[in-house]
Amino acid sequence: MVTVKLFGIAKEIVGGSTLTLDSPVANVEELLHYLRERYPEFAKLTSLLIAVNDEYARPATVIHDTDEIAVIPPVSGG
Amino acid sequence: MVTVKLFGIAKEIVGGSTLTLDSPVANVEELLHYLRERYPEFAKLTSLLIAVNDEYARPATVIHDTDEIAVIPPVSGG
Amino acid sequence: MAKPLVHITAEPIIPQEVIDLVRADAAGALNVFIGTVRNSTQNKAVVKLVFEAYERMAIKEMQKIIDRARERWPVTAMAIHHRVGELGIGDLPVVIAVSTPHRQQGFAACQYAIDTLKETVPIWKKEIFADGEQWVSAHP
Amino acid sequence: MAKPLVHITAEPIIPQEVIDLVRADAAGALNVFIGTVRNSTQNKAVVKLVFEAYERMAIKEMQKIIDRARERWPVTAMAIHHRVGELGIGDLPVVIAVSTPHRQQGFAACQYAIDTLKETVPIWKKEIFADGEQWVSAHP
Repeated sequence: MVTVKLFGIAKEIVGGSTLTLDSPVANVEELLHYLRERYPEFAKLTSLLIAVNDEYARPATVIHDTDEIAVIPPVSGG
Repeated sequence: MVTVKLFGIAKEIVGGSTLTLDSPVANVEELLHYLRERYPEFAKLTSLLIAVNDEYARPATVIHDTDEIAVIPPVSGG
Repeated sequence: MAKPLVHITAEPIIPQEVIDLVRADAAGALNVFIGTVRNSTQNKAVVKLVFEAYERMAIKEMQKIIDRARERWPVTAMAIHHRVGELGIGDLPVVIAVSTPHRQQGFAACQYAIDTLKETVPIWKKEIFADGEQWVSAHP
Repeated sequence: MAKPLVHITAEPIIPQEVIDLVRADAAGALNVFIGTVRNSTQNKAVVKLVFEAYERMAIKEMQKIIDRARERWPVTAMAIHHRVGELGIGDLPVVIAVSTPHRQQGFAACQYAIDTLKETVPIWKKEIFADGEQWVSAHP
């Protein structure tokens, strides 16, 4: 199963700094769908992106169990 | 007689840091004329301005013996 | 020991140290942007800020900013330091320093760096008020 | 003792000191421009620079830059320090620091300040080469 890292408001929405999915996701689009379905608060954010192995990923990017996956809510550094 | 302060290349053109004029000048325009006539090198500069009492002066600005007069060749600070 | 050009730290950032990292004999200009924690936002008093980073990815994205700035301007050197953790009023979340042969290039590269950092680098800021808190930019 | 906001000095300028003069709780951005002595100009190796100022007038013109910047942007504080005398490669002729509520204002005010300084402030720079010297901008 895939485990995703959570940051910022994503951590608060889920209630933890990592989340292990309870059903498989094939790609980034499915992961976003999974997150928005289980945690409706994600749908209210200005944006929601997924990083795969430290790089911003497209919806079609395939997710493997060994990838490092992170949920990237709207950034606000600086 | 009026004494003018000289800076930068103006100091080198005249050969001193102040110059006491040997004939009266009524205004800035006359002073510039005086300088360009006695020291033709002034005519070759990119610009030549006169400050009267620490302020850039126009050609018509009247010069009094008590004024502090300075010759301002092209500035290049920074 | 000199700090790296790209750095995320929980310690206070000292602008002079970041400046010294990019000084170079071939440069005629050195531009610096320093973010500072304001005492208010949208007319609301700020108590403190909390910054959180996805550090490994943030470092990569900060390095990309330097690489892209180099493609666009003749950057002699650029450093980007970002702080994480709790910051009080007047503290410095970010310091960017860039040296270039001429100043126009430096202004452009420095502005590009901070504008892009705020768009792409995975760092998050939470504003703490007397009566609540919010993750900046999270909601429309 | 803190130095004045507008300052001409024969001593080395320390950027951190100028930065600290403009830090303010109401500011969210701090922009700094540092002029540095390049090792070459127009492909000619520079040995050193000599700066000379009409100090009293230069101070007045530098203060005017701050006053005019304040009319155009919401400047929280601005400091302009300029060095005079002999400077070697890597030395800092000028440091300008400005704090503003937001960063765009700071970039604009800082650029305005250095651009205007180079046009209006009575300070002169002579470049010393191995085989000669010249007053910068003196001749077309």
